[in-house]
Amino acid sequence: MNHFPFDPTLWLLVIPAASALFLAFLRDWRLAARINVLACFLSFCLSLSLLAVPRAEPGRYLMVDDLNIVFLVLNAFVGFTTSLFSAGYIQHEVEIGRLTPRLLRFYHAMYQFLLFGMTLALLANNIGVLWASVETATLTTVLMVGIYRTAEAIEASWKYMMLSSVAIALALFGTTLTYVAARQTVGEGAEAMRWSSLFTHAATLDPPLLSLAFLFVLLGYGTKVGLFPLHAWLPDAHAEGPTPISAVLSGLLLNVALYSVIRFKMLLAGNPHVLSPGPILITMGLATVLFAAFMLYRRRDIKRLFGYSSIEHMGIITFAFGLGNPLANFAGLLHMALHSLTKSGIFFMVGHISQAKGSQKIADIRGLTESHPFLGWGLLAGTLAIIGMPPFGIFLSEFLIVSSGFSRHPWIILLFLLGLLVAFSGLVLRVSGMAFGKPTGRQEPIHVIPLPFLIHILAVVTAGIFLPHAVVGWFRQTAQLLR
Amino acid sequence: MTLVIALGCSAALLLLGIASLAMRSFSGRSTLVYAGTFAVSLISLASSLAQLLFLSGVTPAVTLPVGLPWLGAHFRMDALSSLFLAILSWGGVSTSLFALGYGRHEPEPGRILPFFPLFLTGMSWVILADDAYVFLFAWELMSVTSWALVVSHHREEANLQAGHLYLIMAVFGGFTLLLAFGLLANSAGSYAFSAMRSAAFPSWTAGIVLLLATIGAGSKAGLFPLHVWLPQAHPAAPSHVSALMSGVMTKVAVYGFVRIVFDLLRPHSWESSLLLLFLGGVTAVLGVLYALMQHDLKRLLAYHTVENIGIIFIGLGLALAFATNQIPWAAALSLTAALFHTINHSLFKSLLFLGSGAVLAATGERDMGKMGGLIHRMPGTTIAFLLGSVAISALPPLNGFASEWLTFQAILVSPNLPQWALKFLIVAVGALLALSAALAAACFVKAFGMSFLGRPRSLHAAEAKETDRWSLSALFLNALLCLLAGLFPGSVVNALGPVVQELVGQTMPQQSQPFWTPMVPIAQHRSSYDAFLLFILIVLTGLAVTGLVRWIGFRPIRRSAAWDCGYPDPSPVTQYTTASFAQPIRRVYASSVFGARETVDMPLPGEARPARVTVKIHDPAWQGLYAPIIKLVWFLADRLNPMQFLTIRRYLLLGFLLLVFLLLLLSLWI
Amino acid sequence: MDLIQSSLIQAVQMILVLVLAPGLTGLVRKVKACLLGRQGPPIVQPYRDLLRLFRKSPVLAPNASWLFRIAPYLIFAFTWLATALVPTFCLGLPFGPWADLIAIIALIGSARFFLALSALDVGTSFGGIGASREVMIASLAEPAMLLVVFTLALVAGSTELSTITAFVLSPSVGLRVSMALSFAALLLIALAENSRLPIDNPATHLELTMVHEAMILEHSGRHLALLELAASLKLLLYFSLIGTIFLPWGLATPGASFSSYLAGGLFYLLKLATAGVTLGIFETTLAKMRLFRVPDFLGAALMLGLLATLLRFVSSSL
Amino acid sequence: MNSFYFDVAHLLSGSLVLASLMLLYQDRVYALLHVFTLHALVLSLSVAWQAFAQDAPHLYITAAIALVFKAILIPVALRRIVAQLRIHQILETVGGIGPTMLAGISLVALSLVVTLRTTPAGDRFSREDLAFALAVILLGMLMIVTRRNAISQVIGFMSLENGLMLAAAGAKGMPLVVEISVAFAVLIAFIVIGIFLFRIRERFDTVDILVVDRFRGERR
Repeated sequence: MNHFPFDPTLWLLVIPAASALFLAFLRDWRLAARINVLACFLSFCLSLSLLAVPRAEPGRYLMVDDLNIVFLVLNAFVGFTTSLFSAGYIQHEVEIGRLTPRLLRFYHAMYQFLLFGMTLALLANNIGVLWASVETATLTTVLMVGIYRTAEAIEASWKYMMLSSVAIALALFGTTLTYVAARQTVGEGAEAMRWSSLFTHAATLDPPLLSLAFLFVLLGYGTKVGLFPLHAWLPDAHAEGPTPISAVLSGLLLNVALYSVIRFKMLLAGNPHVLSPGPILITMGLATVLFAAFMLYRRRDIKRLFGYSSIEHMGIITFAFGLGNPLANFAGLLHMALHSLTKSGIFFMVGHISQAKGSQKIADIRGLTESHPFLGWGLLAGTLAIIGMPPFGIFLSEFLIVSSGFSRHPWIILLFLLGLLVAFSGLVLRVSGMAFGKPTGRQEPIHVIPLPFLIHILAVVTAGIFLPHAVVGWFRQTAQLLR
Repeated sequence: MTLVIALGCSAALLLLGIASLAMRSFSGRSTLVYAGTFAVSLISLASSLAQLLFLSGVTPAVTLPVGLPWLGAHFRMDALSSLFLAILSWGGVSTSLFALGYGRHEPEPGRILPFFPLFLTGMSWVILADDAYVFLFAWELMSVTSWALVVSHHREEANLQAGHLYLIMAVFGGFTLLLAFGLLANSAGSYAFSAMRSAAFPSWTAGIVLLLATIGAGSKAGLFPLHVWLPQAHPAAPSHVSALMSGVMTKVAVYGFVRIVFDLLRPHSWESSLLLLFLGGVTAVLGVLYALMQHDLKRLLAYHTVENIGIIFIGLGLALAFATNQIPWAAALSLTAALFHTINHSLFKSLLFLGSGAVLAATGERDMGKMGGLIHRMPGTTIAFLLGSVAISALPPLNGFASEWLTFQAILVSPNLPQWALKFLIVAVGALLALSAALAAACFVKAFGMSFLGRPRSLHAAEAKETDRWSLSALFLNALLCLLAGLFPGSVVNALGPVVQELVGQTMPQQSQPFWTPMVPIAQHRSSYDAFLLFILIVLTGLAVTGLVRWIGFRPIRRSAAWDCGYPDPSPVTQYTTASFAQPIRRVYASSVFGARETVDMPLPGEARPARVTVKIHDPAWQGLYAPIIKLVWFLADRLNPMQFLTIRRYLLLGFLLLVFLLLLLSLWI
Repeated sequence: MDLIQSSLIQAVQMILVLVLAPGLTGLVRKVKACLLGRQGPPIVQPYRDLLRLFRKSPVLAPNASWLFRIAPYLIFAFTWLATALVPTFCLGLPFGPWADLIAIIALIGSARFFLALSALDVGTSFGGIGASREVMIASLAEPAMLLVVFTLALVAGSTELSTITAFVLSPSVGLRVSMALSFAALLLIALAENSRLPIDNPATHLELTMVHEAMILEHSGRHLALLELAASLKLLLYFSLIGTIFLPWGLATPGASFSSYLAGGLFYLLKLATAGVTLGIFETTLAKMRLFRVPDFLGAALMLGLLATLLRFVSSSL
Repeated sequence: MNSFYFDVAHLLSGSLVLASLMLLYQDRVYALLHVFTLHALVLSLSVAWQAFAQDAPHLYITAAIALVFKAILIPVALRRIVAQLRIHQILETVGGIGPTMLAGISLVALSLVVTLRTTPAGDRFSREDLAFALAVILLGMLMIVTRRNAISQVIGFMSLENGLMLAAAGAKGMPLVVEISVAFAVLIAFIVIGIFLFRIRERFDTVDILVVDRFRGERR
């Protein structure tokens, strides 16, 4: 393992961990918010440097390869923008007294710790480490969701905790099985848990055991992805936690969980004798899309509404990877990136809206484009983006998924489109009700930080109109990797 | 070159739209935006006409490094594109000219100005696109921007509902087109249209693609039963936007259909034409019947769009039938008729919608039951609207008749078709077409008579003011074009030559100049029509008779109370209203088609309350198709909703069951 | 020479129809009167009426617009032009190629359009009644008429009247069932279009029954004269249409001798006379039907037309 | 690795499955706690045996954790909770003991089928272990989903997790086992404290039912 002036991967972990430790003891929450932003910015720069620095060999516990690098950058980026948003958000929360400085100390520390967990999960070169870090991140969010201490919040985080701890167990069993499957060919010890070596020996792993392992992994991590019927924690966690956390949940944690599933799928793809994960993924994805689509109609809470929309999109991505043709894989990866950008952007808007209206009940929100033009049009733009309207990038990914899949699985694609249409209708129904009409409720303007949202939406628009060749190249070879 | 100019124009419109966002505070931005749109559309009109008339030999194509990665954005401007771009640009010119005056009445211009140019941009990209991604991208862009315009008057709940329905239908159509392109691209191996053109498709693919294209384009154009959104959405928008949507956007949908079916697909099986002919005929008749039942002027016009789309699709169906039977000259005739009607409809429908906008601005009324007598208050608007009504009623010597006449001629060559099904169906369709033409005349007697003639039915109508000169000039420009296209159909047919040539490989016989010689679609002895000389003769006769009367002995006109069989009625309320005018036709047709029911509430002698007639009309498409779907969706939503409220144990149970199920699968699989 | 001759013929035809039209109306009235045992007005009575009306000064309602005033001229022009395009006593009219049968029907349609509008202009309830009923009837009559045209066009392979007539004259054509059917349809349509019994009674002013009369109720003086003249021209048009399509015998062919033209003219007068008498007899024998039985009446015409068109295929396939 | 080692391991893990079935059979709180103590004891024994057999000393730590934490601390804590919250002695089950037992047995069968047929090539040692571990896990889940009572659900979860430990210990040479066992100890502590903090009476469902009535996030 040859040496470089400095190893960004390590620092990527050190910075959030250290700042988490530091913030845990910092009393002044204003300063804490600033430091939080600063730390996120630093890790963002580091993640960018990953692209520049020539890539190291996979280490014993950490590695950087084609698949995770973009998620690392995305992770750091969204983490950064969200920290910007959260700085403004918590200020308002403190002013109205929903959060106390003591809680904020906890909040900021946990925020960094969460980022640490997710970064570790992405960097991990060891399925054990992956498991541990994903669970860490999950439990952190469990604590964050309950931060408001309201009955709803506690109930939501309790539900989250119970479901995810069972999922943790399943994921661990899957991990163990994978180890056992690999042990004979790869050899005992950490070697048999290392992605790099697992992939090189993928073809020789014990097929039936690997299939069994995949089932458990799918259920374990699938719970965190929010696949139907394991989704139950997701909407409440989104609805009851602080909005920055909802943004991070939808934007990053779901991606991280999905990333782990994809890793294991790649492992299966490398082995000709295992059961093919495609049909299972297609079925679960389809079920998820259809279910979430219909759940959108009866929603009364704006954040829960978009929580369900996240579920729907996770379904879409799973579906795409299930289809498994190169175009669909490409589209799936693209969709992951764009969804996390768009959805977190939407949550920025939603956070401000619920603060401006003093409520996150859809019924209390009306005529935003008139009372708060930026928020209203922003919400509208985000919604149009998330339902795959041009000029936003998600249009591209859905275009590719559908058009590439139709000739091979016509009926499945028809069902899929049905789900998309129903979801579309439900979302537009609710959002146009909020954005238009005669304004009701509070109408005095509030202090908004437009920058994070604008960056996100701009990035999404660019993706729809013009994908840089570097990105395309990366996505394509990763799609090849996925097969 | 022309393509570059056209793209430049679309880009300029794009910038204009974005710029209007920047100038939130600037007071004159409305004028600026519309003037800019006017100028840019004029340029793109010039370029497209130049391409169509003079440069039809060469088809410029451009590939930009944007759009679908590894493919790029392909743009191409063949005769078909340039024709529709010309239609679009003319729409842009006239509507923006109209809006220069009309825009002042807009309460919230900020909700319209950014989207108006963008809407035009989207449509022009649809027309210029040469690969599937750009096409669909522009298609959806068109939908979104027009949706934003539909909900621009967002305080009315009805507009929001109309917009919601519209957006869903638009996306539905977009999805079907997406599937169609998916199939095409799968067979052709690329999303580029050039590859699809050269590819050969298996017959089942062709059939499905054609079906999908019909649904997709039809839902945008307003084919029955996919039309339901149209009469709600078009009137909801500001009138110049309604004009664009009805006059131009539906044509863009027609373009999409023609592009996919006649250019990319080129099907070989005649069965598909059955569907088109049937849908076209039904749409034409039902559209006009719906229109006859309306009281709202703009909604009436919108339903009339449905009718005309039906007529256009009849022409397309004929063209398909002939083309698939290798009778290219007849196919050329039908296609020419369809395209000619497309042009005509875009002209007079824009004219009529703009006219309704002028009336709306002057009276604040859309309900014809509150208009009347406007001929005295708004003479200019009246003349233009009258010309438009004559044109859309397919009466000589205006343009509507010319294209319908050509369609009839195409129908009359159906005996050359080998298939019996087609022979019979086409005759039936011809009857439907004739019926719709007659009903259209009735409908516009109603529309014009109720709103412009008679005595004012409301104070607003009585105090209406003539519109500003911008709007009037837009109206008269369209009216003039209607007249010219009607008087010299031969020239239009010649201009359509290259388009038809590249689509069905043959053109109608070259119409001989000079312009006063009759239009001969097939052969002199078979049929011919000369609008110009008829027009001249009518004028001359009129003058001659006037002269004759003076010679016999001229007496000045006297004014006195109306005779009315000796019962001159004091109040304008006793005039015929829209409902009463439509009553005979309603009793004849609608009672069966729409299940129209009249209930008369006649007070006993001595009672003070007024007598009233209430008419209930059911929309078969809505009742039969949409209402059940909506009910089903909400039913499922309600059934699934409890999933939000389960206990943790139940959620875990679900996961557990899934696990056991998967394990069972595995144990079976091993 | 040829041009001069043909244009001369055209001029003669136009004058002829104009001159004959009121006479035809007078004839019908006379026949009906005689059959009812009255003496009835002389056949020339319509001419006198027209002349008087032309001399009278029109009285307009206060709110009558310019449309109301120019409509009569337009209507007359459309009708006269349409009539001038139908061969009466000879074929090969120079105006022939200007408008085929479809266009002629459309010209009549234009006339009707403006008539209905002018009826609505003053804003009286009778005008409304007339206009709404007229368009309802037309909405049934026009398709039926077009179906008849389809049949003819499919039989003769043309919508050009002169071609159709030439075809019917040609020995090749035998008795065609579809022709018979469309003949029957055309008769029904003619009755409806000219607002004769049993559809409408030209002689009545009973509010509930009148259609055409209700529309021209507000017109007076020269306007009324023009409308009356247009009405009788329309009647003439339908008669000569029937004559030239279904009984084309005696029609002079272009470039024929003067005598044959004369013969053609005489034949034409004969046809008109018979038609007029038949119509008179017909009208005296039956009563007016309720307005909402008109659809059945015209529906029959429509069915006949459709049947004729379909049968045409069968017969051709046999 | 001679067969004696294997037989003992086999015996121990088999008895763990038996213990799980016994857990399913219980309908009294304290009896349940006793049986769970047994369960944990068996686990720690078998982990220790594995440590001895594979001579992997770190596994002794895991065994110790199992012994101290699960067999002693947790049961004590739970007893106190039961006492403090005055939870009923009778456990309510969904759909009776009998059907549950049947389901449990069929689950054991399923897990045997899956695992034994999955690993024809794998060495007997881990194969048997996996089969039993899977059985224990499934039984644990079954217990969670068929018991309304908070305590029994926690115990179900812990038995599930014992199964994981069994598998991990059985997977020869698997790293991080200790860390994982620690992590789980923490997690369970969380849950137990959670139960204690939120004063959850009687059954988990009560939380939810309260919540359905007042605050299940979104009102119906």
